[in-house]
Amino acid sequence: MSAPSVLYDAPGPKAKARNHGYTAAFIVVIGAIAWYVISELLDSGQLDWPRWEPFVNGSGVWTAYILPGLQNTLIAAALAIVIALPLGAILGIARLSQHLWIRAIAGTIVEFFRAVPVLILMVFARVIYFEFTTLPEENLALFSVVTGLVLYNASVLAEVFRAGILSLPKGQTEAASALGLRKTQLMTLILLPQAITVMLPAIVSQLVVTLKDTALGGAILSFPDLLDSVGKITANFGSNVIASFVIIAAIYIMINSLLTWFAGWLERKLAKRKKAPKAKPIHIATETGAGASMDMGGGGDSGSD
Amino acid sequence: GDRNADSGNSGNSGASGGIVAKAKNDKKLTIGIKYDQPGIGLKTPDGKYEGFDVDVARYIAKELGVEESGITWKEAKTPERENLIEKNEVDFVSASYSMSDARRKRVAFVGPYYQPGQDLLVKAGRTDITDPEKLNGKKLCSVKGSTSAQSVADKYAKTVQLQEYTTYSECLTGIDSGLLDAATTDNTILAGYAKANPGKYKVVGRPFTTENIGIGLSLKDAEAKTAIYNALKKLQDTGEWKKLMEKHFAGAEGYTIPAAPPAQFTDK
Amino acid sequence: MFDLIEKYNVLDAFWLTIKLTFYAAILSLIWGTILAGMRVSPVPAMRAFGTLYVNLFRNTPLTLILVATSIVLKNTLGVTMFADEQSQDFFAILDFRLAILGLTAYTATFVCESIRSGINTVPVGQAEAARALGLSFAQVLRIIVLPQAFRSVVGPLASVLIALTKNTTVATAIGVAEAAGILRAMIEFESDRIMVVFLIFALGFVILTLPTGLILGQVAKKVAVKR
Amino acid sequence: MTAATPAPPMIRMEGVDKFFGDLHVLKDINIEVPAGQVVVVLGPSGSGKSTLCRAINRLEPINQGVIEVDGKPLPAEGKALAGLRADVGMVFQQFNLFAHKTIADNVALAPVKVRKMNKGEARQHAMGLLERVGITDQAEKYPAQLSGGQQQRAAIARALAMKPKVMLFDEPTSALDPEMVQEVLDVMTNLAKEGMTMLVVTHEMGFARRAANRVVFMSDGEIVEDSTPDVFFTAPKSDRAKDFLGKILTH
Amino acid sequence: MTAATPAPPMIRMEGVDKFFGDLHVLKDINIEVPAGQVVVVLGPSGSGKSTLCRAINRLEPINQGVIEVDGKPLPAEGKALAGLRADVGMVFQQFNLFAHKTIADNVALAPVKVRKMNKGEARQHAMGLLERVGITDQAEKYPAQLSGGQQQRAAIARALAMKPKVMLFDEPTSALDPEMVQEVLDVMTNLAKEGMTMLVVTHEMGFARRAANRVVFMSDGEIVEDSTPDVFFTAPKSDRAKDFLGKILTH
Ligand SMILES: Nc1ncnc2c1ncn2[C@@H]1O[C@H](COP(=O)(O)OP(=O)(O)OP(=O)(O)O)[C@@H](O)[C@H]1O
Ligand SMILES: Nc1ncnc2c1ncn2[C@@H]1O[C@H](COP(=O)(O)OP(=O)(O)OP(=O)(O)O)[C@@H](O)[C@H]1O
Ligand SMILES: [Mg+2]
Ligand SMILES: [Mg+2]
Repeated sequence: MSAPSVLYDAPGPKAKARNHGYTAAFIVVIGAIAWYVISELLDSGQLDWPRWEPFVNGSGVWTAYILPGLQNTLIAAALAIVIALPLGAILGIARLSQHLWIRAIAGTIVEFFRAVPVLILMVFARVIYFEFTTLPEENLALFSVVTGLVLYNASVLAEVFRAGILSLPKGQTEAASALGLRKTQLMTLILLPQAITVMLPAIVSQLVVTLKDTALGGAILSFPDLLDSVGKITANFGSNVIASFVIIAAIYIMINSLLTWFAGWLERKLAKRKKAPKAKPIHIATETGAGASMDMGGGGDSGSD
Repeated sequence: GDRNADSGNSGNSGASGGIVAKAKNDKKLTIGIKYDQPGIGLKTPDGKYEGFDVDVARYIAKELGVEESGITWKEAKTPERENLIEKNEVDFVSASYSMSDARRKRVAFVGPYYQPGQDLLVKAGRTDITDPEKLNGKKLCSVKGSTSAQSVADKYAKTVQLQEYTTYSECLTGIDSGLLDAATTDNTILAGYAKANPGKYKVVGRPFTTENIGIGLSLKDAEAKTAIYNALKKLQDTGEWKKLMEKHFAGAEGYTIPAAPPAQFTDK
Repeated sequence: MFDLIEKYNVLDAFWLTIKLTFYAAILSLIWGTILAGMRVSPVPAMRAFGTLYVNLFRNTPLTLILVATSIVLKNTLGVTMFADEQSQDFFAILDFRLAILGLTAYTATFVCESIRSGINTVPVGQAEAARALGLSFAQVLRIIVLPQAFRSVVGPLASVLIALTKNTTVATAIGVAEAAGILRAMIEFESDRIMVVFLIFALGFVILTLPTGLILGQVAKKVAVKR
Repeated sequence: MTAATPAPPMIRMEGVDKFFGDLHVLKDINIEVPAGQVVVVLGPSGSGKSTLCRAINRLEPINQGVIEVDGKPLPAEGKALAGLRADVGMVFQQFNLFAHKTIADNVALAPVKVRKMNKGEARQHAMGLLERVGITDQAEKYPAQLSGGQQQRAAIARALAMKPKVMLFDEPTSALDPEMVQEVLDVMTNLAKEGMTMLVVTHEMGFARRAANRVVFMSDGEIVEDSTPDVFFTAPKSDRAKDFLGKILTH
Repeated sequence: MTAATPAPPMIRMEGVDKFFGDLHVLKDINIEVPAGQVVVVLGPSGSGKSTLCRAINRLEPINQGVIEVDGKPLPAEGKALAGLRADVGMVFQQFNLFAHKTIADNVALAPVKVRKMNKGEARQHAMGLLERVGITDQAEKYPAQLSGGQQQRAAIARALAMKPKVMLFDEPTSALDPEMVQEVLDVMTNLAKEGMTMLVVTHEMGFARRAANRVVFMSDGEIVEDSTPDVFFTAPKSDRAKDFLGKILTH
């Protein structure tokens, strides 16, 4: 039951046969590349069991290095999002203000922090905390990582909030006004609840971005995050760097895939209830990663014409 | 147990009473060590701490009246050691801490308690690299922020190709595959790796500099300086120093345990 | 401010940032388009590979990808990326190319997803109308679908390009001396003028990214298909 | 124009002008709708019907002229405006039900929040209205789960819940599948029979003939004709109306 | 069923079944449309009208049965299928004009690319067709700049440009404002008069009565009635047809 595709006609018997041919050829090519990589790894001894053994034989790498690192990563990401959300909401609503000067200030802040790389924000947060505060050294890295992430994510979330509110059909505002609801009632009863459900998937996606960005803290600020645990593992088990990277990458991928899946599930679940006539896709420059296209849902048509 | 997790305000005493008083009264100390340097300072997967610097720290603590159970270990990464001391978050640092003039502006040193020299690490069985001059046209690895590799290029081998990494483990993968010919840093660190990976690497054994490694602590705590001086002197005098060196470095291919440095345990 | 820029060769560092961005952008565009082609192809194996690739690389921190190019490709597999092994700059050139490779591997996933969503913005009716007129598969693609898809992809690709520009800073993790690479030295030695240092870097990136956003934003608006 | 009666007309517009930029979309509009009358507004697309309708509860502010509802001039903003809007029910072409609330909540929301009715009472009242429009069984569903016809009937119930003095309809059936048009028109016809004052923009000629007291024909922002349905459909005066009827009635 | 004539029917479907997953949307469809006949397909929403229409040029592949156009079975893919589609014109509810090309280019595109006509000639031909549907002055505009009625007329011109043997219309007027319906129906009526074979899915009863030779009524994927317009509208046989007509004709 193939839904009609914009790219392909419904395949006939020849097309089906051709596709089988391509499948076979492609699998051969991929197989050859995989074989080359694996044999190189074997030759260089990277797949030798002793390099991998510590991860399964209860040597304590998990409890001593990986889990504490993971815990720090999760704490930093969670803190960053929790702080960035209200800031982003304020900035986003400020950008919709009727007063030009409020819009201008909020706009400048948002555009500035979206232009500066997170890494540079983190590095300077650290310098500033060190010079001008009495924060304990061991929290300094965490605070700097979180600060960089908050500044950046608040700006991105501001755009998400703004887009979320703007994506609602104009008819919702009009119907509410026509019933005699006041401006604040309109915002709190009608617009925000709908905007937030529309935005939830985007917010979860942003969490993925944040989680990945914490790794900058490990590489640059000696924040003892998940990625940073590689150094300690390899110091104990010789040069099993590749094994360590593979395990750590797998953890990131698993968590982020789970979050991405959750975002998608949420989106589908909300879409079912909302079944908007036409979703208006909104593109927001995110991350260190990039224009994650966010389907903001919400109707495209405005009730009036 | 992961002591790194508890935030411990144990360090604060430095400003008030000094660490000698603290050790005496509270029976507690917070000490900065390396977590990722085999032979020097290493946090093992079962939560233990080992290495020459760690044992020296234990000895000093004991001399100050603090048992192992009273020690809180803290990771002291290279760029953070001064900060940790200045902010009184550790009582002292024992982490292959070179006593450089730049650092003396911010922290006090007691030492040297050992004097490694810069040396080279190569694949076991390799015979062509016998001293730094042989590195011309070869690929040499060191770790970011250390000046050791640059000095080889400046002084011994003009056409060496330099590569910098974040950790020495990364250098080792390059030596394993043959991409890199050698790694350079203090011979004790190299010996730590050689010993941890028996039969894989060897130290060339021709140190071409002399580093002074000391215990770092607050500039303000004169009493502590003396106490640590006494502890280190006792370490040498009792022959314990030699035992610790052998415990951690004996058997590393190409590395010979040197004599204890001349007893001159306080900074100028 | 200008003395600092001169003393630390800030302009050279930013020039390296620009070069990294430029090469990585071109290569990501190519690789991302190929990936997108796989993800929308009628061949299940290609679709599966494209999906797997995108999910793996998009969910891994860029930092880890870059460090892995250095450790896995260079150190372990001995990949030299056509750099001259005898050259004194061997490692500088190799690391620069590895950074481009890592940035490309990562950024291509976002290019791929942008293109894919661009294709999705073309209503099925456009292709059906073209097929109903008797246009062949290739003609439908070339004359109707892709021209419309590319127009709606300009905006999202601009965001990807901006993100890439900022992401080049992560190359500092493998020792490439782009803008963020000289940061450490400047912070250490100019700690009394720290705000000036910050402004130099912040403004540098604002100058690099803002025009890109504005210009491509205009272009996107201009070529947008009105429906 | 009808002569002034002792009771003020429910809607009165006098010399109303409205511009969108340079576009003059309402030109010197004068109209009165006495209480209990049903007025159907006809006219080609873009003639200003929606704008006229939306001006009455100030969803579109006007540039010139006077609008009065039940004898009181239209307030410009704030509490007073919200109060007036509460008295004027409006039904849109796109239904505009609140997508995140159930049908019953859609209907009960404004009575609670604006009229400060207590929740239980508002709910009971809402169920009564849903029965009146024939969708009691849909009360706990979300708008997206209903057919277009059911949604529009719910939207009418929502407007009625405020006990409005007058109801405005802007093409209430044009977004519906043909089979659902009738069920909505039936609800509207009943409302007309019960004596509700109504201003209805629609293309449903059957409804206009059956239920309207008056037909107003607009073209290019002007009111071109204002007569009874009988007169308008059998003997339109202007060429523009004739042309329009010709187009709309042949099929 | 009409008896077989010496000339093959323009469209022939025999025992056609179509499933969407588990949903049986076309059930044993048998129908023949002789050359020159105009067949109107009626039926409630979801009854399978569009699917029937789209099956004829294989925009929807079928699961079972035979479809022939002008005596030749429908090819499965490739050049042969494209060639057949070039001979079958199709007009969609949503117009589906190529959004990035002007009206004239929309019309001239396929003759150049498929029929290999030279560009100048194709353009001249296109302008002739645009004149025939009454929108010569819109030739250089983009689809989004036109009204719905104009777009649909352009879409008809685009289909005619291929000189098709048969034209399929899938609800060509349901996305239009009421005043524009007529202008499109006029074009279609003229086409019918000129002898084009047409299969038209529509809710416009007026057009069905006026222009159709036959009315086919579908319900739940089946052809329930197949008769002349007169018979169908005055004496529908099945209850389903009666019910449908009841709903659709009251307003
Ligand atoms: N928000 C707006 N901004 C600019 N022009 C507008 C706006 N709303 C309506 N117009 C224009 O004002 C004119 C009148 O529009 P209006 O919607 O009142 O017409 P209408 O009679 O309701 O048409 P329809 O039958 O298509 O609904 C049209 O030319 C329209 O394009
Ligand atoms: N691509 C598809 N995938 C799954 N089901 C489909 C698809 N297209 C149509 N259907 C289903 O097939 C049935 C027949 O659809 P079809 O569009 O042919 O009906 P229709 O008579 O044209 O209705 P309408 O008057 O609403 O256009 C419907 O139940 C519809 O939901
Ligand atoms: Mg209107
Ligand atoms: Mg249909």
